[in-house]
Amino acid sequence: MTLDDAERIVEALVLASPKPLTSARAADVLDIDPNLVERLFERLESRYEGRGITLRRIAGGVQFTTHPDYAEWIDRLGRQVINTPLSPAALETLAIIAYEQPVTRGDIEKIRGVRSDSAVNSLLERELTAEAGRKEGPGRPILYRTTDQFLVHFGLNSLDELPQREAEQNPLDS
Amino acid sequence: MTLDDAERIVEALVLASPKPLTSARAADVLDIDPNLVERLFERLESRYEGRGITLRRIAGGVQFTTHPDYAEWIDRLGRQVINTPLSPAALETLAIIAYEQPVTRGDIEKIRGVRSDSAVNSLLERELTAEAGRKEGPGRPILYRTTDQFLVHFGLNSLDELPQREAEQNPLDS
Amino acid sequence: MDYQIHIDVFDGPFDLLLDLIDRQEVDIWDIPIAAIAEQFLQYIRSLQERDLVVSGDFLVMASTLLQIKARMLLPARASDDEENLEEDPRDELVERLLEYRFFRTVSDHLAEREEGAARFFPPLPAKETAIRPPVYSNPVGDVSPATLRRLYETAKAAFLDNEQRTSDTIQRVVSLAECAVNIRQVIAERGECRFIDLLLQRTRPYIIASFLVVLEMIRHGEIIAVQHKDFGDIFVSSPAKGDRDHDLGRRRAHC
Repeated sequence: MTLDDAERIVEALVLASPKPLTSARAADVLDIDPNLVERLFERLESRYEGRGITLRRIAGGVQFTTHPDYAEWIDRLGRQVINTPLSPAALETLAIIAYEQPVTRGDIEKIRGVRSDSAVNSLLERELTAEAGRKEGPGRPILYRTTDQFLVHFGLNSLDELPQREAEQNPLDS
Repeated sequence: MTLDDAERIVEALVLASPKPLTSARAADVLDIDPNLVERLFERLESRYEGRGITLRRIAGGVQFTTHPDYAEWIDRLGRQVINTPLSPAALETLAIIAYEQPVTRGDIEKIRGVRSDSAVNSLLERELTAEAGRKEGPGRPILYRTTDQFLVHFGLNSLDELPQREAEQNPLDS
Repeated sequence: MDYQIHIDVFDGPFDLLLDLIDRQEVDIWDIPIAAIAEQFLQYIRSLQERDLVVSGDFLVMASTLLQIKARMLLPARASDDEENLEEDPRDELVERLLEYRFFRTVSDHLAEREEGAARFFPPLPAKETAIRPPVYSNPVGDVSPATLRRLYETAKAAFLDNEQRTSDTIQRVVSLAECAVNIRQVIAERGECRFIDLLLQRTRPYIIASFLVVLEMIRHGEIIAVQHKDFGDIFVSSPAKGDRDHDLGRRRAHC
């Protein structure tokens, strides 16, 4: 592997990393010396000098961000209003969170019988749902709750105003 | 604003856009001709040639992604796999929706010869399919179509890139 | 010809049918329908012998094949009108098969594309770049809190149902004799009740078993069953009680 190869791999890793990429992490993936990774970071930094994208040092690692000079252009893009209504899957997920909160992704998936990652994500994105700490126990999974935004959209003053759920009946009791 | 300036702004916009950036959208933000944006896309494309990052044409727009040559390295990064492959049943159902859209569940089942509820549900869940209104007629069944996420998931720029459908003739008829 | 079928898992009847045709290496426009129908039935039988569930779709296809076979045995009707050519009874099936085969080709193509596309990694949207999150205009549209409740109740009910169904797989086979004992006891105690109330467990095997027992008991005149409207509840009672309580003219369950 040449230095150029390594630089390109690091470039790809930075873009794909879910968190700012530390030199330790990159060194681990590439199985090279962390100091060498630092040198590669520097090379990338100068490569992106004067571009619309910049390599930013943050939280002990690096990530690509847009150059601050172009912030106002990004603002214009950011004002994009998205009109797509929630998918039926997301709406069902929201209903479950509303009545079962605080609730974990696993619990939601158990009730719905399907993976609910994208449904939960789209609720988080639209700020109808937020994290509410972690559940004690194995894996300490994240708990979810509804937000103030949720109340606003449904015209509710508080969660108490949600329609009462039917008393759960044991079908064998009837 | 020079062409170089415009290129850098577009570069920043592509990175910042939550969805693939179309030339129409970029032209709107920059208040320039969409054809000029196309030229800027091409300039960026060649600028990133041979790098770890690539400008990918997808779903009628462009986005930055890692170069496919480095996929194995990204895998090592342990990024959460979001795109688990679809089941054969889901793929078959999706193929039918792609060509017959807008199409009802009943039509899909007629072609496949089997119940397709769970296949359709998993496609809705992953936002590869969305509802597209209701069909006039008895029961007013829900119609389904493919989404932009469908194009992204399969690396398609548009539906035209799918294989052509040829009518097969009965040789005994001629 | 003796034909050995492997117990492959087929996605549906068309899947199986195409496989049989491919193995025979015959022209899709000239399917030897008698042979194919026989192999199709053999496959279903082999499933049944292994106590595997045969979905209704396969049974429908089997009957279609037999129907076509029967129609092909009939002598072609002499037509007065020369232009009115007798249609080949296989045509409709072949057209559906070809359509299905096309989509199967496409789904193979999609699977390949999926694999290729999975090698491109876009940055994750959650990452803290200069990205401004988009504004969503009223994401809930005209959905009311009441709708929300309905969605929740439906999901929850399906879940409870499902949970019981999953536990079936590890339970033993339901005994018809036990069902009969239970049903006689409930009828004796209560005189009349809904079919659904006869169920000790709301699991699919138990429901089917109870239904079979009810049919058998009706045949023997032990009980009668009445359904007042389509898809409505089925009321089961002892004959004496039933005659008193139900007007004549109400729909009787036929069996």
